[in-house]
Amino acid sequence: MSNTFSLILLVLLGAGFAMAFIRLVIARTAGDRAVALDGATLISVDLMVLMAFLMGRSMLLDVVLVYALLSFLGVLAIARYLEGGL
Amino acid sequence: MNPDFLLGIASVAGVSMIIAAVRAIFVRDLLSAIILVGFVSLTASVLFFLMDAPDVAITEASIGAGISTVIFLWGRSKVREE
Amino acid sequence: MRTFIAFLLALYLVFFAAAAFESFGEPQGLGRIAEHYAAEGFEEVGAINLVTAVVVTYRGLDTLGEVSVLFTAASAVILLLSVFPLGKPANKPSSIVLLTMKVLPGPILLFGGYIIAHGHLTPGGGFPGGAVVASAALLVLLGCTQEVGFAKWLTFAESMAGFSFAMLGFWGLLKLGQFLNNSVLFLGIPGQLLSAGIIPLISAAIGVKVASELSGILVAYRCGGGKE
Amino acid sequence: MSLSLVLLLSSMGLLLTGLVGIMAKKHLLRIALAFTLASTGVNILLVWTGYLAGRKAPIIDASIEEIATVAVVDPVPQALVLTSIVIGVAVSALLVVVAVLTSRELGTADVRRMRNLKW
Repeated sequence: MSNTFSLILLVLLGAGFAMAFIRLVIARTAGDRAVALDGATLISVDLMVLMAFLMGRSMLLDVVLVYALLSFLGVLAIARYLEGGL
Repeated sequence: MNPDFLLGIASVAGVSMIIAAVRAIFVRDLLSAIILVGFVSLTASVLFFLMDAPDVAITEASIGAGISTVIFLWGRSKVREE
Repeated sequence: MRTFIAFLLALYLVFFAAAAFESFGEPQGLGRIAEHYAAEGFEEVGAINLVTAVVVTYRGLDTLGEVSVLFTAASAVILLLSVFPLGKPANKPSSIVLLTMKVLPGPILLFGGYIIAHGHLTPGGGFPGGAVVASAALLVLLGCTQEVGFAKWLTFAESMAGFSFAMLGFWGLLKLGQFLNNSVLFLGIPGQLLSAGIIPLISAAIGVKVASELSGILVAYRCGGGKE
Repeated sequence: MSLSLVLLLSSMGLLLTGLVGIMAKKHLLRIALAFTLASTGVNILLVWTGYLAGRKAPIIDASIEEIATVAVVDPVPQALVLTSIVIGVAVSALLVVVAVLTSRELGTADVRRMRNLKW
Protein backbone atom coordinates (compact mmCIF):
# COMPACT_ATOMS: atom_id res chain seq x y z
CA MET A 1 0.00 0.00 0.00
CA SER A 2 2.84 2.30 0.93
CA ASN A 3 4.62 1.52 -2.33
CA THR A 4 1.64 2.49 -4.49
CA PHE A 5 1.15 5.65 -2.48
CA SER A 6 4.79 6.63 -2.91
CA LEU A 7 4.68 5.86 -6.62
CA ILE A 8 1.65 8.10 -7.17
CA LEU A 9 3.28 10.92 -5.19
CA LEU A 10 6.51 10.50 -7.09
CA VAL A 11 4.82 10.67 -10.49
CA LEU A 12 2.81 13.78 -9.53
CA LEU A 13 5.80 15.61 -8.08
CA GLY A 14 8.00 14.60 -11.01
CA ALA A 15 5.43 15.95 -13.48
CA GLY A 16 5.24 19.25 -11.59
CA PHE A 17 9.01 19.53 -11.41
CA ALA A 18 9.31 18.80 -15.13
CA MET A 19 6.79 21.50 -16.03
CA ALA A 20 8.51 24.12 -13.87
CA PHE A 21 11.84 23.07 -15.34
CA ILE A 22 10.61 23.37 -18.95
CA ARG A 23 9.33 26.86 -18.17
CA LEU A 24 12.70 27.68 -16.64
CA VAL A 25 14.60 26.60 -19.74
CA ILE A 26 12.43 28.14 -22.48
CA ALA A 27 11.32 31.30 -20.66
CA ARG A 28 11.07 34.55 -22.59
CA THR A 29 12.06 37.06 -19.89
CA ALA A 30 14.10 36.88 -16.71
CA GLY A 31 11.01 37.46 -14.54
CA ASP A 32 9.47 34.29 -15.96
CA ARG A 33 12.59 32.42 -14.99
CA ALA A 34 12.48 33.76 -11.44
CA VAL A 35 8.87 32.59 -10.98
CA ALA A 36 9.72 29.18 -12.47
CA LEU A 37 12.69 28.91 -10.09
CA ASP A 38 10.38 29.57 -7.16
CA GLY A 39 7.96 26.87 -8.34
CA ALA A 40 10.74 24.34 -8.85
CA THR A 41 12.05 25.12 -5.36
CA LEU A 42 8.66 24.47 -3.76
CA ILE A 43 8.22 21.18 -5.60
CA SER A 44 11.73 20.03 -4.72
CA VAL A 45 10.99 20.73 -1.05
CA ASP A 46 8.12 18.22 -1.35
CA LEU A 47 10.41 15.83 -3.19
CA MET A 48 12.95 15.98 -0.37
CA VAL A 49 10.24 15.29 2.23
CA LEU A 50 9.22 12.24 0.20
CA MET A 51 12.83 11.10 0.04
CA ALA A 52 13.20 11.43 3.82
CA PHE A 53 10.06 9.29 4.14
CA LEU A 54 11.47 6.66 1.77
CA MET A 55 14.80 6.54 3.60
CA GLY A 56 13.02 6.34 6.95
CA ARG A 57 15.04 9.03 8.77
CA SER A 58 13.08 11.84 10.36
CA MET A 59 16.37 13.55 11.14
CA LEU A 60 16.79 14.50 7.50
CA LEU A 61 13.82 16.87 7.75
CA ASP A 62 16.16 19.55 9.15
CA VAL A 63 17.61 19.96 5.67
CA VAL A 64 14.16 20.51 4.19
CA LEU A 65 13.41 23.10 6.88
CA VAL A 66 16.54 25.07 6.02
CA TYR A 67 15.76 24.89 2.34
CA ALA A 68 12.16 26.01 2.74
CA LEU A 69 13.23 28.92 4.95
CA LEU A 70 16.07 30.16 2.78
CA SER A 71 14.98 29.48 -0.81
CA PHE A 72 12.75 32.54 -0.50
CA LEU A 73 15.85 34.71 -0.25
CA GLY A 74 17.08 34.14 -3.79
CA VAL A 75 13.77 35.17 -5.34
CA LEU A 76 13.63 38.20 -3.02
CA ALA A 77 17.13 39.23 -4.13
CA ILE A 78 16.17 38.91 -7.79
CA ALA A 79 13.08 41.07 -7.15
CA ARG A 80 15.18 43.68 -5.35
CA TYR A 81 17.60 43.68 -8.28
CA LEU A 82 14.80 44.16 -10.79
CA GLU A 83 13.55 47.22 -8.90
CA GLY A 84 17.06 48.64 -9.05
CA GLY A 85 18.22 48.51 -5.47
CA LEU A 86 21.26 46.23 -5.46
CA MET B 1 11.94 1.00 0.61
CA ASN B 2 12.12 0.63 -3.12
CA PRO B 3 15.51 1.66 -4.57
CA ASP B 4 13.95 2.31 -7.98
CA PHE B 5 12.25 5.39 -6.57
CA LEU B 6 15.56 6.89 -5.56
CA LEU B 7 16.95 6.05 -9.01
CA GLY B 8 14.06 7.92 -10.62
CA ILE B 9 14.57 11.00 -8.47
CA ALA B 10 18.31 10.94 -9.18
CA SER B 11 17.71 10.68 -12.93
CA VAL B 12 15.25 13.59 -13.00
CA ALA B 13 17.47 15.79 -10.84
CA GLY B 14 20.70 14.94 -12.69
CA VAL B 15 19.31 15.39 -16.21
CA SER B 16 17.62 18.69 -15.36
CA MET B 17 20.78 19.89 -13.63
CA ILE B 18 22.96 19.26 -16.69
CA ILE B 19 20.43 20.82 -19.11
CA ALA B 20 20.15 23.91 -16.90
CA ALA B 21 23.95 24.18 -16.66
CA VAL B 22 24.38 24.02 -20.44
CA ARG B 23 21.62 26.61 -20.89
CA ALA B 24 23.28 28.83 -18.26
CA ILE B 25 26.52 28.77 -20.22
CA PHE B 26 24.96 29.56 -23.59
CA VAL B 27 22.02 31.85 -22.71
CA ARG B 28 22.37 35.43 -23.94
CA ASP B 29 20.99 37.36 -20.94
CA LEU B 30 23.31 37.41 -17.93
CA LEU B 31 20.47 37.68 -15.38
CA SER B 32 18.94 34.48 -16.78
CA ALA B 33 22.32 32.78 -16.46
CA ILE B 34 22.46 33.76 -12.77
CA ILE B 35 18.96 32.35 -12.14
CA LEU B 36 19.87 29.12 -13.94
CA VAL B 37 23.01 28.74 -11.82
CA GLY B 38 20.76 29.11 -8.76
CA PHE B 39 18.66 26.24 -10.09
CA VAL B 40 21.79 24.11 -10.59
CA SER B 41 22.71 24.74 -6.96
CA LEU B 42 19.20 23.65 -5.91
CA THR B 43 19.38 20.33 -7.76
CA ALA B 44 22.91 19.78 -6.48
CA SER B 45 21.47 20.11 -2.99
CA VAL B 46 18.86 17.45 -3.85
CA LEU B 47 21.65 15.16 -5.10
CA PHE B 48 23.65 15.65 -1.89
CA PHE B 49 20.50 14.77 0.06
CA LEU B 50 20.18 11.64 -2.06
CA MET B 51 23.79 10.64 -1.40
CA ASP B 52 23.13 10.55 2.37
CA ALA B 53 25.09 13.74 3.04
CA PRO B 54 22.63 15.95 4.97
CA ASP B 55 25.31 18.30 6.31
CA VAL B 56 26.57 19.05 2.83
CA ALA B 57 23.00 19.49 1.60
CA ILE B 58 22.29 22.10 4.30
CA THR B 59 25.46 24.00 3.44
CA GLU B 60 24.82 23.94 -0.29
CA ALA B 61 21.21 25.07 0.21
CA SER B 62 22.04 27.97 2.49
CA ILE B 63 24.98 29.15 0.38
CA GLY B 64 23.50 28.61 -3.05
CA ALA B 65 20.04 30.00 -2.34
CA GLY B 66 20.96 33.39 -0.94
CA ILE B 67 24.57 34.43 -0.76
CA SER B 68 25.90 33.20 -4.11
CA THR B 69 22.96 34.64 -6.05
CA VAL B 70 23.33 38.02 -4.34
CA ILE B 71 27.06 38.14 -5.06
CA PHE B 72 26.55 37.60 -8.78
CA LEU B 73 23.58 40.00 -8.95
CA TRP B 74 25.75 42.66 -7.30
CA GLY B 75 28.46 42.06 -9.89
CA ARG B 76 25.91 42.31 -12.70
CA SER B 77 24.68 45.67 -11.44
CA LYS B 78 28.14 47.14 -10.83
CA VAL B 79 30.04 45.93 -13.91
CA ARG B 80 30.55 48.61 -16.56
CA GLU B 81 30.00 47.78 -20.22
CA GLU B 82 29.97 50.05 -23.21
CA MET C 1 34.27 26.51 -33.38
CA ARG C 2 35.95 27.87 -30.25
CA THR C 3 33.32 26.16 -28.14
CA PHE C 4 33.98 22.86 -29.92
CA ILE C 5 37.74 23.05 -29.28
CA ALA C 6 37.07 23.92 -25.64
CA PHE C 7 34.68 20.96 -25.45
CA LEU C 8 37.35 18.59 -26.77
CA LEU C 9 39.93 19.92 -24.30
CA ALA C 10 37.53 19.64 -21.37
CA LEU C 11 36.57 16.13 -22.45
CA TYR C 12 40.26 15.21 -22.39
CA LEU C 13 40.63 16.57 -18.83
CA VAL C 14 37.48 14.85 -17.56
CA PHE C 15 38.60 11.63 -19.21
CA PHE C 16 41.75 11.79 -17.09
CA ALA C 17 39.61 12.14 -13.96
CA ALA C 18 37.41 9.22 -15.04
CA ALA C 19 40.47 7.05 -15.69
CA ALA C 20 41.80 7.86 -12.23
CA PHE C 21 38.50 6.85 -10.66
CA GLU C 22 38.44 3.68 -12.78
CA SER C 23 41.70 2.57 -11.18
CA PHE C 24 40.16 2.93 -7.73
CA GLY C 25 37.37 0.56 -8.61
CA GLU C 26 33.92 0.50 -7.07
CA PRO C 27 34.23 1.01 -3.29
CA GLN C 28 33.10 -2.07 -1.39
CA GLY C 29 33.20 -0.76 2.14
CA LEU C 30 34.61 1.96 4.29
CA GLY C 31 38.28 2.86 4.08
CA ARG C 32 40.65 2.10 6.94
CA ILE C 33 40.44 5.55 8.54
CA ALA C 34 36.70 5.88 8.04
CA GLU C 35 36.20 2.45 9.57
CA HIS C 36 38.02 3.59 12.68
CA TYR C 37 35.89 6.75 12.81
CA ALA C 38 32.66 4.78 12.43
CA ALA C 39 33.59 2.10 14.94
CA GLU C 40 35.33 4.08 17.68
CA GLY C 41 34.05 7.63 17.15
CA PHE C 42 30.94 7.07 19.19
CA GLU C 43 32.90 6.20 22.34
CA GLU C 44 35.97 8.35 21.70
CA VAL C 45 34.21 11.60 20.97
CA GLY C 46 30.66 11.09 22.18
CA ALA C 47 29.07 12.73 19.14
CA ILE C 48 26.21 11.17 17.22
CA ASN C 49 26.89 13.07 14.01
CA LEU C 50 30.09 11.59 12.65
CA VAL C 51 30.64 14.37 10.11
CA THR C 52 30.77 17.02 12.82
CA ALA C 53 33.10 14.79 14.82
CA VAL C 54 35.47 14.50 11.85
CA VAL C 55 35.33 18.23 11.06
CA VAL C 56 35.78 19.46 14.60
CA THR C 57 38.05 17.03 16.41
CA TYR C 58 39.69 14.41 14.21
CA ARG C 59 40.47 16.92 11.45
CA GLY C 60 40.28 20.00 13.64
CA LEU C 61 43.71 21.30 12.69
CA ASP C 62 42.78 21.16 8.99
CA THR C 63 39.60 23.05 9.81
CA LEU C 64 41.66 25.76 11.49
CA GLY C 65 43.68 26.09 8.27
CA GLU C 66 40.56 26.17 6.12
CA VAL C 67 39.03 28.89 8.26
CA SER C 68 42.26 30.86 7.74
CA VAL C 69 41.86 30.46 3.96
CA LEU C 70 38.32 31.81 4.29
CA PHE C 71 39.64 34.72 6.35
CA THR C 72 42.22 35.51 3.65
CA ALA C 73 39.61 35.59 0.88
CA ALA C 74 37.22 37.75 2.93
CA SER C 75 39.92 40.24 3.91
CA ALA C 76 41.05 40.47 0.26
CA VAL C 77 37.49 41.39 -0.76
CA ILE C 78 37.20 43.98 2.02
CA LEU C 79 40.63 45.46 1.23
CA LEU C 80 39.91 45.78 -2.51
CA LEU C 81 36.54 47.39 -1.91
CA SER C 82 37.87 49.88 0.63
CA VAL C 83 40.72 50.96 -1.67
CA PHE C 84 38.46 51.28 -4.75
CA PRO C 85 35.06 52.28 -3.38
CA LEU C 86 31.98 51.90 -5.57
CA GLY C 87 28.73 53.81 -5.18
CA LYS C 88 25.94 52.43 -3.07
CA PRO C 89 22.24 52.44 -3.93
CA ALA C 90 19.91 55.10 -2.60
CA ASN C 91 16.77 53.33 -3.76
CA LYS C 92 14.03 52.78 -1.17
CA PRO C 93 12.91 49.16 -0.95
CA SER C 94 9.33 48.25 -1.80
CA SER C 95 6.89 47.30 0.94
CA ILE C 96 7.30 43.53 0.47
CA VAL C 97 11.07 43.68 1.02
CA LEU C 98 10.61 46.07 3.94
CA LEU C 99 8.08 43.81 5.69
CA THR C 100 10.22 40.69 5.10
CA MET C 101 13.25 42.49 6.43
CA LYS C 102 11.41 43.32 9.64
CA VAL C 103 9.80 39.92 10.24
CA LEU C 104 12.04 37.16 8.92
CA PRO C 105 15.61 37.78 10.27
CA GLY C 106 14.60 36.79 13.81
CA PRO C 107 13.38 33.28 12.95
CA ILE C 108 16.32 32.71 10.58
CA LEU C 109 18.77 33.79 13.28
CA LEU C 110 17.08 31.50 15.82
CA PHE C 111 17.22 28.58 13.40
CA GLY C 112 20.89 29.26 12.68
CA GLY C 113 21.57 29.14 16.40
CA TYR C 114 19.70 25.83 16.62
CA ILE C 115 21.77 24.36 13.80
CA ILE C 116 25.03 25.46 15.44
CA ALA C 117 24.07 24.26 18.93
CA HIS C 118 22.78 20.86 17.77
CA GLY C 119 25.74 20.21 15.49
CA HIS C 120 26.70 17.01 17.28
CA LEU C 121 23.14 15.61 17.34
CA THR C 122 21.48 16.46 14.03
CA PRO C 123 22.78 17.48 10.59
CA GLY C 124 24.51 20.82 10.95
CA GLY C 125 27.43 22.27 12.80
CA GLY C 126 29.59 25.33 12.46
CA PHE C 127 29.78 25.80 8.72
CA PRO C 128 26.08 25.39 7.77
CA GLY C 129 24.92 27.33 10.83
CA GLY C 130 27.29 30.18 10.03
CA ALA C 131 25.95 30.31 6.47
CA VAL C 132 22.35 30.45 7.77
CA VAL C 133 23.19 33.29 10.17
CA ALA C 134 24.92 35.15 7.32
CA SER C 135 21.70 34.73 5.32
CA ALA C 136 19.83 36.61 8.06
CA ALA C 137 22.40 39.41 7.81
CA LEU C 138 21.94 39.36 4.04
CA LEU C 139 18.21 39.85 4.48
CA VAL C 140 18.82 42.92 6.64
CA LEU C 141 21.33 44.29 4.13
CA LEU C 142 18.95 43.80 1.19
CA GLY C 143 16.49 46.28 2.59
CA CYS C 144 18.70 48.96 4.11
CA THR C 145 19.89 52.09 2.35
CA GLN C 146 22.32 53.47 4.95
CA GLU C 147 24.98 52.07 7.27
CA VAL C 148 23.96 49.13 9.41
CA GLY C 149 24.66 48.99 13.12
CA PHE C 150 26.21 45.56 13.42
CA ALA C 151 28.97 46.24 10.87
CA LYS C 152 31.44 47.55 13.39
CA TRP C 153 31.15 44.45 15.61
CA LEU C 154 32.06 41.99 12.85
CA THR C 155 35.84 42.35 13.12
CA PHE C 156 35.73 41.94 16.88
CA ALA C 157 33.49 38.83 16.71
CA GLU C 158 35.64 37.28 13.99
CA SER C 159 38.93 37.72 15.86
CA MET C 160 37.46 36.55 19.17
CA ALA C 161 36.08 33.39 17.52
CA GLY C 162 39.41 32.55 15.90
CA PHE C 163 41.25 33.19 19.17
CA SER C 164 38.92 30.97 21.20
CA PHE C 165 39.18 28.16 18.62
CA ALA C 166 42.97 28.17 18.94
CA MET C 167 42.79 28.45 22.73
CA LEU C 168 40.45 25.45 22.99
CA GLY C 169 42.97 23.51 20.94
CA PHE C 170 45.86 24.53 23.21
CA TRP C 171 43.83 23.60 26.29
CA GLY C 172 43.88 20.00 25.12
CA LEU C 173 47.58 20.30 24.33
CA LEU C 174 48.41 21.51 27.84
CA LYS C 175 46.15 19.17 29.76
CA LEU C 176 46.37 15.90 27.84
CA GLY C 177 49.26 16.44 25.44
CA GLN C 178 47.23 16.45 22.25
CA PHE C 179 46.00 19.40 20.20
CA LEU C 180 42.18 19.63 20.22
CA ASN C 181 41.74 16.64 22.52
CA ASN C 182 38.06 16.21 23.13
CA SER C 183 38.25 14.69 26.61
CA VAL C 184 39.17 17.87 28.47
CA LEU C 185 35.50 18.33 29.25
CA PHE C 186 33.18 15.54 30.35
CA LEU C 187 31.80 13.53 27.46
CA GLY C 188 28.35 13.03 28.92
CA ILE C 189 25.66 10.74 27.57
CA PRO C 190 25.60 10.65 23.75
CA GLY C 191 22.33 12.07 22.49
CA GLN C 192 21.89 14.83 25.02
CA LEU C 193 22.45 18.48 24.27
CA LEU C 194 25.21 18.96 26.84
CA SER C 195 27.49 16.16 25.79
CA ALA C 196 30.40 15.41 23.46
CA GLY C 197 33.03 17.43 25.29
CA ILE C 198 34.18 20.61 23.60
CA ILE C 199 32.47 19.94 20.26
CA PRO C 200 29.60 22.41 20.89
CA LEU C 201 32.08 25.12 21.93
CA ILE C 202 34.22 24.67 18.84
CA SER C 203 31.10 24.53 16.67
CA ALA C 204 30.02 27.86 18.13
CA ALA C 205 33.46 29.35 17.43
CA ILE C 206 33.46 28.12 13.82
CA GLY C 207 29.87 29.32 13.35
CA VAL C 208 30.61 32.84 14.62
CA LYS C 209 33.74 33.03 12.50
CA VAL C 210 32.09 31.87 9.27
CA ALA C 211 29.03 34.08 9.84
CA SER C 212 31.09 37.19 10.52
CA GLU C 213 33.33 36.61 7.53
CA LEU C 214 30.48 36.07 5.07
CA SER C 215 28.57 39.04 6.53
CA GLY C 216 31.76 41.10 6.25
CA ILE C 217 31.92 40.31 2.51
CA LEU C 218 28.26 41.31 2.09
CA VAL C 219 28.65 44.51 4.15
CA ALA C 220 31.66 45.45 2.02
CA TYR C 221 29.54 44.90 -1.10
CA ARG C 222 26.78 47.13 0.21
CA CYS C 223 28.79 49.89 1.85
CA GLY C 224 32.10 49.85 -0.03
CA GLY C 225 34.50 48.42 2.52
CA GLY C 226 33.74 50.89 5.27
CA LYS C 227 36.00 51.44 8.23
CA GLU C 228 37.84 48.23 8.97
CA MET D 1 21.80 2.04 -15.02
CA SER D 2 22.45 1.98 -11.33
CA LEU D 3 22.06 4.84 -8.89
CA SER D 4 25.81 5.20 -8.44
CA LEU D 5 26.39 5.48 -12.20
CA VAL D 6 23.71 8.16 -12.60
CA LEU D 7 25.30 10.25 -9.84
CA LEU D 8 28.79 9.84 -11.34
CA LEU D 9 27.59 10.81 -14.83
CA SER D 10 25.77 13.91 -13.62
CA SER D 11 28.78 15.16 -11.65
CA MET D 12 31.09 14.52 -14.62
CA GLY D 13 28.67 16.35 -16.93
CA LEU D 14 28.52 19.36 -14.63
CA LEU D 15 32.33 19.46 -14.40
CA LEU D 16 32.57 19.23 -18.22
CA THR D 17 30.06 22.06 -18.69
CA GLY D 18 31.90 24.28 -16.23
CA LEU D 19 35.27 23.66 -17.92
CA VAL D 20 33.82 24.43 -21.36
CA GLY D 21 32.38 27.67 -19.99
CA ILE D 22 35.67 28.69 -18.41
CA MET D 23 37.56 28.09 -21.64
CA ALA D 24 35.09 29.33 -24.27
CA LYS D 25 33.37 32.35 -22.72
CA LYS D 26 34.73 35.88 -22.91
CA HIS D 27 32.72 37.90 -20.41
CA LEU D 28 34.42 38.00 -16.99
CA LEU D 29 31.26 37.40 -14.95
CA ARG D 30 30.34 34.45 -17.15
CA ILE D 31 33.75 32.94 -16.45
CA ALA D 32 33.07 33.36 -12.72
CA LEU D 33 29.67 31.65 -13.16
CA ALA D 34 31.27 28.75 -15.02
CA PHE D 35 33.82 28.46 -12.23
CA THR D 36 30.96 28.09 -9.73
CA LEU D 37 29.39 25.36 -11.89
CA ALA D 38 32.68 23.44 -12.14
CA SER D 39 33.29 23.65 -8.39
CA THR D 40 29.77 22.31 -7.71
CA GLY D 41 30.53 19.40 -10.05
CA VAL D 42 33.78 18.66 -8.22
CA ASN D 43 31.94 18.75 -4.88
CA ILE D 44 29.38 16.20 -6.09
CA LEU D 45 32.20 14.01 -7.41
CA LEU D 46 34.01 14.11 -4.06
CA VAL D 47 30.89 13.18 -2.11
CA TRP D 48 30.25 10.38 -4.61
CA THR D 49 33.59 8.75 -3.74
CA GLY D 50 32.28 8.12 -0.23
CA TYR D 51 28.80 6.98 -1.27
CA LEU D 52 27.86 3.36 -0.75
CA ALA D 53 24.45 2.38 -2.11
CA GLY D 54 21.98 1.06 0.43
CA ARG D 55 23.65 2.53 3.48
CA LYS D 56 22.49 5.37 5.69
CA ALA D 57 23.63 8.85 6.59
CA PRO D 58 26.50 8.96 9.12
CA ILE D 59 24.40 9.91 12.13
CA ILE D 60 24.29 7.11 14.65
CA ASP D 61 20.85 7.29 16.26
CA ALA D 62 18.21 4.75 17.14
CA SER D 63 17.28 3.97 13.54
CA ILE D 64 20.60 2.22 12.88
CA GLU D 65 20.29 -1.35 14.14
CA GLU D 66 23.54 -2.95 12.98
CA ILE D 67 27.11 -2.09 13.87
CA ALA D 68 27.94 1.35 12.53
CA THR D 69 30.82 0.08 10.39
CA VAL D 70 28.51 -1.71 7.99
CA ALA D 71 25.56 0.68 8.21
CA VAL D 72 26.78 4.18 7.36
CA VAL D 73 28.44 5.87 4.37
CA ASP D 74 31.93 7.35 4.49
CA PRO D 75 31.96 10.58 6.59
CA VAL D 76 35.41 11.83 5.56
CA PRO D 77 34.64 13.17 2.03
CA GLN D 78 31.53 14.87 3.39
CA ALA D 79 33.61 16.66 6.01
CA LEU D 80 36.02 17.85 3.31
CA VAL D 81 33.27 19.06 0.97
CA LEU D 82 31.55 20.91 3.82
CA THR D 83 34.47 23.33 4.08
CA SER D 84 35.08 23.34 0.34
CA ILE D 85 31.64 24.82 -0.37
CA VAL D 86 32.07 27.72 2.05
CA ILE D 87 35.56 28.48 0.73
CA GLY D 88 34.24 28.25 -2.84
CA VAL D 89 31.69 31.01 -2.28
CA ALA D 90 34.36 33.28 -0.75
CA VAL D 91 36.63 32.66 -3.73
CA SER D 92 33.84 33.42 -6.19
CA ALA D 93 33.12 36.65 -4.28
CA LEU D 94 36.76 37.60 -4.79
CA LEU D 95 36.50 36.72 -8.51
CA VAL D 96 33.43 38.94 -8.91
CA VAL D 97 35.15 41.86 -7.17
CA VAL D 98 38.19 41.52 -9.42
CA ALA D 99 35.96 41.35 -12.50
CA VAL D 100 34.02 44.47 -11.49
CA LEU D 101 37.13 46.50 -10.70
CA THR D 102 38.78 45.41 -13.98
CA SER D 103 35.74 46.47 -15.96
CA ARG D 104 35.72 49.84 -14.20
CA GLU D 105 39.40 50.33 -14.95
CA LEU D 106 39.41 49.28 -18.60
CA GLY D 107 35.89 50.26 -19.59
CA THR D 108 34.83 46.78 -20.69
CA ALA D 109 34.25 43.31 -19.26
CA ASP D 110 34.97 41.51 -22.53
CA VAL D 111 38.31 39.74 -22.65
CA ARG D 112 38.76 40.38 -26.40
CA ARG D 113 38.51 44.14 -26.01
CA MET D 114 41.02 44.58 -23.18
CA ARG D 115 43.83 46.19 -25.15
CA ASN D 116 45.56 47.86 -22.22
CA LEU D 117 46.72 44.57 -20.78
CA LYS D 118 49.77 44.43 -23.08
CA TRP D 119 52.70 46.49 -21.94
